[in-house]
Amino acid sequence: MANMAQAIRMALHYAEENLGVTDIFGEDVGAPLGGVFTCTQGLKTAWNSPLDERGIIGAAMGLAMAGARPVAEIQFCDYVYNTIDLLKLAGNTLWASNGQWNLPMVVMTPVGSGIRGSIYHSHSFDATMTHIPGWKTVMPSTPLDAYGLMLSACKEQNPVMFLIPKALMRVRGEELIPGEPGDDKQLSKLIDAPLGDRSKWTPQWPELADAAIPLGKAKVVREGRQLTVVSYGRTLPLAKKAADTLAGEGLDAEVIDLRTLWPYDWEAIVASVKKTGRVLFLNEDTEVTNFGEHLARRVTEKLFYHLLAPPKVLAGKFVPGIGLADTLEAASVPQQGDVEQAMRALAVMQP
Amino acid sequence: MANMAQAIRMALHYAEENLGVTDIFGEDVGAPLGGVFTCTQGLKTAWNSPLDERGIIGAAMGLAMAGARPVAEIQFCDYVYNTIDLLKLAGNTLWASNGQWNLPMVVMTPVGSGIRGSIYHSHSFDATMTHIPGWKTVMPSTPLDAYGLMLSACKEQNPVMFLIPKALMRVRGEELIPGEPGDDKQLSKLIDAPLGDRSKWTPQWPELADAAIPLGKAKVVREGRQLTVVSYGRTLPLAKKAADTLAGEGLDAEVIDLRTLWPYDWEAIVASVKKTGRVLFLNEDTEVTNFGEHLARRVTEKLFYHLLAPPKVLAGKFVPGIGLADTLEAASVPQQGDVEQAMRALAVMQP
Amino acid sequence: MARDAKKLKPVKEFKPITRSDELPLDAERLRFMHETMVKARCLEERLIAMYKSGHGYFWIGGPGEEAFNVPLGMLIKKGQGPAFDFCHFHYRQSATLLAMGEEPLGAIRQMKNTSTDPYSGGRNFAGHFSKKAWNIVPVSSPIEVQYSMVIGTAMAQKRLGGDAISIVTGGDAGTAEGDFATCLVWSSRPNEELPVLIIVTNNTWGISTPYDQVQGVERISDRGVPFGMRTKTIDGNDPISAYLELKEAFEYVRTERKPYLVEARVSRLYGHSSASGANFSTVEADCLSLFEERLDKHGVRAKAEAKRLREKYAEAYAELARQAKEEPFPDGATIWDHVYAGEPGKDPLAD
Amino acid sequence: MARDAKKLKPVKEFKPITRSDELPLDAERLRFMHETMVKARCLEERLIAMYKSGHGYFWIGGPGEEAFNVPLGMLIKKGQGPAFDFCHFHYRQSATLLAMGEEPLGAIRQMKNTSTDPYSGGRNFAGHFSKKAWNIVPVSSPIEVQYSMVIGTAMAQKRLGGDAISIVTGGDAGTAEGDFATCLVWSSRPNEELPVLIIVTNNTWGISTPYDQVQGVERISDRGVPFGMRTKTIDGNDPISAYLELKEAFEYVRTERKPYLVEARVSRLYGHSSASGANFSTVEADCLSLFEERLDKHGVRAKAEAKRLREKYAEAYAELARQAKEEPFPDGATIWDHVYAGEPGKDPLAD
Ligand SMILES: Cc1ncc(C[n+]2csc(CCOP(=O)(O)OP(=O)(O)O)c2C)c(N)n1
Ligand SMILES: Cc1ncc(C[n+]2csc(CCOP(=O)(O)OP(=O)(O)O)c2C)c(N)n1
Ligand SMILES: [Mg+2]
Ligand SMILES: [Mg+2]
Repeated sequence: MANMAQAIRMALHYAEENLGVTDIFGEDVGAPLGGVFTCTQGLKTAWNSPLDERGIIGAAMGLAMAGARPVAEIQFCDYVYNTIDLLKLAGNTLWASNGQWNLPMVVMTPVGSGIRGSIYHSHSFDATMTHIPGWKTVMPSTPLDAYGLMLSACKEQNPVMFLIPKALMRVRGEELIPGEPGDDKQLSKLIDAPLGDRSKWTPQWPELADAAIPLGKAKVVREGRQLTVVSYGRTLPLAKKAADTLAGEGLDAEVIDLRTLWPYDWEAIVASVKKTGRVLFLNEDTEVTNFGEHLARRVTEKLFYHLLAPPKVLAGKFVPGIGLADTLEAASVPQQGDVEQAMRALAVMQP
Repeated sequence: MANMAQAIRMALHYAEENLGVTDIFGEDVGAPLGGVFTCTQGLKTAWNSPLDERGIIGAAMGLAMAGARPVAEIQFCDYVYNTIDLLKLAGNTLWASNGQWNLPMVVMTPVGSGIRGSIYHSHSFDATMTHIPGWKTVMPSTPLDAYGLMLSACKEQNPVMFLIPKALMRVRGEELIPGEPGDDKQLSKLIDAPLGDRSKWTPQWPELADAAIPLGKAKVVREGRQLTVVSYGRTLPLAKKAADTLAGEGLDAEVIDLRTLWPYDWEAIVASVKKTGRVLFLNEDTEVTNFGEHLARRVTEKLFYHLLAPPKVLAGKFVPGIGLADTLEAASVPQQGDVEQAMRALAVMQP
Repeated sequence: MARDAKKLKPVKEFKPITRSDELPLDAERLRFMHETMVKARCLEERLIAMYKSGHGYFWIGGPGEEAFNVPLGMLIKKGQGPAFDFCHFHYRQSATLLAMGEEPLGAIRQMKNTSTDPYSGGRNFAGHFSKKAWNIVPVSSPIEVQYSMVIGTAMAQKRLGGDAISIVTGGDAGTAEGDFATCLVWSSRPNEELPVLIIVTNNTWGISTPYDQVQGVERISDRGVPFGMRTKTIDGNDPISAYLELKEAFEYVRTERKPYLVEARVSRLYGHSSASGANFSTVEADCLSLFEERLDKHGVRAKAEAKRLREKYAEAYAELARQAKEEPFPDGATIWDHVYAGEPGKDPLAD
Repeated sequence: MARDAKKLKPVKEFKPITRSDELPLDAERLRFMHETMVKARCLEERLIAMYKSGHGYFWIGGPGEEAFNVPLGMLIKKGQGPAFDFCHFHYRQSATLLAMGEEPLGAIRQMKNTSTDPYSGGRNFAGHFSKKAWNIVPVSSPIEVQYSMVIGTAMAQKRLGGDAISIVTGGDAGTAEGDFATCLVWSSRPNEELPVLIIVTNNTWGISTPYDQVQGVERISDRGVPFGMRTKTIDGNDPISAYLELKEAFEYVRTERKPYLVEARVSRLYGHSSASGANFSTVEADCLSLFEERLDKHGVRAKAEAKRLREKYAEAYAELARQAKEEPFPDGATIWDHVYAGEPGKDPLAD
């Protein structure tokens, strides 16, 4: 099955052909590299921009204003922070003009830890982004979701921030993308650029289908009765695996993949928490003024008298960076063991 | 008594004379204007920078590295968002260099609503700032606190973000700053620049004293037994007034002025919530991924079984901007009536 | 080998091309120009009067720039979409809109922040135009970001072919922001040059800060030279010169599909904004009076007639202001409208 | 009147001043230069070998730039505080550090992210130096921000007097970021010119993107011309030329206390970083081999001796790498150290 980089590439190909995407651009996004994570290899509208994130976001805004459909990439979300004013502007332009100027644009950027990225290739962006009104923000945890969410992003009339968990970029999916050949090697041969000279290479795209996943819909990845984990991105598979492990200990946990961070699927959270009375919000952004805290606050305010234990937030430590050494990274962002431990602790908590 | 602009000006004068402050700079910070809110009038080290926020923060970082003590102003926090990468860098430089390079620098910037600032002169910055590690962040609600916190900021070895609630800039204090003459008119004559030609004007500084307020210490503004309100900045006086009003209705509320947002006074919050069992976190930043949500989450996690009602967050609506018309502003950020209503609702909440 | 920078021509030395005695434009055009300048002046003076009498919270606008802004508007190809010119303006462009045929009532309504304000529905400050039907993208309060967005609309136009171009305006002080450089870099990429008319209106001030106190570039237009783009500095106080110079620039950009950087020297007749008092400056050249002198001398329009026009429009706009004063403010509940295109407005946290 | 930009001298046309037969530097200096270049090359090759054998996660460095970076280091006045030169480097500067007298072991430890890494304690990537004793400010991963910070250290030096200067280095692609323009604006303020040596090492690549595909400035040094600063483009592959050119530039900045923009043309011998394979490029000029030819021809150092030196350092650094491999990684609990200067490290949310 496709990995997430391939899934995004196929979605963008589909979007170029069928959804009117006109420009896929950013640093090293065009030939020959096709993106530092290969997400844009072989795409006909992909091009290399100057090394200037402000120009990238500004150009995307202008293109959207002129009726084009841009997908702009920030090479790592770690380098998006000199454009927050522009992101805010993109999010308020429709509102400020009282409904005149909507901006159909997608910004995609790899986020999070897990590839030994050290201080500047490990940042999370979900806390900062969910604080910016006017955007929709997604973060898939599987290739198929990445494919489906990217199609929806490219159909949107509003700006969409597409966060790609770096750690999951090379993980193969468990479900086929409609049109994708069953054999991984065959897929690679069709759409992965060769090493060495690529000047004569063109991809052979499979016949892909529209499998758009509506924005705002969570996915219950595992049903359970005793405890809910709400997560997304890199930490989602940790939660799933932990739930499987704890099932062996007699603890039945429900795992929800939020997939869209804003607007998020409140109904799915309510339904689950009403059932379990215990909820863990799990992500890897630093934990002060964190999006999980928003979710925890809302659950606490609205479902207080359904709760058997305080909602718990497990997130990244509030440190200035993720250090390169394994020991440092492991101590900074939730690992498999931390997730299991938090779930166990939450399950047994009693007044 | 001095207003907050005068208090900050006096603190900066004290800091120039006694604490080694070498540079007070930013857009229109020097003569003749002395800042768009007059916070820097007549200061001997104040100078006008180019209109470039990235240069302002970058210069402050460099000055701090070279042993100078800069106080940099961003004219409105609404214009700080193209420098978030630099603020993050300032916050991680000590950590990234494993303890070598600390940055003793202060950035000050007016925040919040209340002066009919429309979309771009009404932003709050507490949510974004408290998510950035390595900084200390303060936000006074009285002139005396502004004076004392600024002195501490100028003594710090670490970067300090000094947020000034615009709405309180011209409100006179109820306490004298040590050295300040008792008479307002006299104070104005001494330190306010005249209208018209200022080229020959120099201020007459009163003999000021060190009244530093330690960072990280909250102030209980009103003691009470039934309900706690934790706030800061523009909304703090609203909470105080609401508590006074509700006292007449038999509701005894405690009001805490956090003053330092990071690192904040956790002990003060714990002590109060243990006593009252009910807490309202009140600020005016937009309410998704909001600092009040962090406080609410921590209280919920740590004091769950002391709580008589869910901690409540009252903050700004999650809209892309604050509209100019009064009706829009009033609907967007907490007003006096909203605070009273939230307090009343919280006080009577029963399982 | 080292090169010392050639001494650049001082800003004040440029030679206006038509201070001579002949008027190289036909009388009809001159009269249209003059009447539009009068309208623009009267409109701004009405807005200032509204501010001073409490009918509006903040004024900012373009009195003093009419001699440049009117010709600019006359040369714009107005309409919607990339086949027409895109206008990325700053907040001093009312005269340009009037020259394009805009009704003055909208500006008056925006000043009064009524719900009828056609640009922002009472949300934004005076002078913050937005008109999708004419490709006038929303004026943003953050300085200079329009220079980053303009590259996007120009890209779409380059790709489309035809003769439509993108125009961006901003002030001298703002050129210190990185976005100005972004515009130069992106509009001059080899083989991807963009049809952008890059305009800087140099009034030698950024609020209270003189240009030459903080910037060492003598001719701002020279910033374009290393990028291989065509550049010039022109007299923005002479509408005839401005018209001819702009015409040449428009024609070049329209046909060559390459950028042109034009610096126009202009006056700032009522200070920066209402924040600095909005009083008439007696030391700056008044382009309107100067033009009226010339028109009178050449028999194109007698002084008495000019005076009559001023009175006529002053009265007409006073009447419009009286009308706007009766109009309603937007309802508080409308803050939720237009957060997202295509979706009904609602508080996402209300449930 | 319109000015078409003068056709700028194409980058490839600059005349190296010392390709001639005489070697205008004394033999001792030439031998020191050569030996330091050898050390630098061997060090980088060792780091690459470590990466390839799994002893480090990421490599980036400066092989190919030794002919420029060694002379640069030789001319720096090293020490702590504003009376000495400040170095704002990017990630290709190992040769400069060696020329300043730095021991190679630190770079090896940083590659292996051991707790003994003197620059970041195992936190940061290879090549991210930081040495307060020599004013080497921490190398930041975000491109170009050093150009904004350098203005601060240079300001402190300007004020102090004396001859110390600030030096900033970065790549060609990075000049598209606004920070490069910020540096030009702030270092050339009238009467406030700063003693900054602004260096761009132009290797004609930004990762996979050719410079001339995305930027239209033929000589990057020309970007300084409108700012009235002294500029030049030099041959960075010839250490003798580089030394003499840099010497002239250093002297100018030291004595005139004004900025100088130097563009140096250099090679990139092992690709961008380990992300692009870190394999030796056979198409780029190798400054070290070229220099060895000349030294041999002039009898300054025989080829055999040069070869012996290469072997000696290759072996010595292999030994250092073996030593570093035995050293411990930092303990996970140390993530809390150095968040704040002068305060013990602890999790602020642990209680
Ligand atoms: C990014 C940003 N920083 C600061 C401000 C505050 N501000 C508004 S106008 C202005 C001065 C602008 O001067 P200039 O660019 O010369 O334009 P002018 O007003 O003179 O036409 C400043 C500093 C702002 N609006 N945006
Ligand atoms: C702000 C920012 N954007 C993107 C990156 C990712 N990145 C790292 S190096 C690089 C290319 C830099 O090219 P150049 O400035 O020419 O320097 P060189 O590596 O060629 O010496 C890029 C895009 C980054 N580190 N920082
Ligand atoms: Mg100006
Ligand atoms: Mg390069």
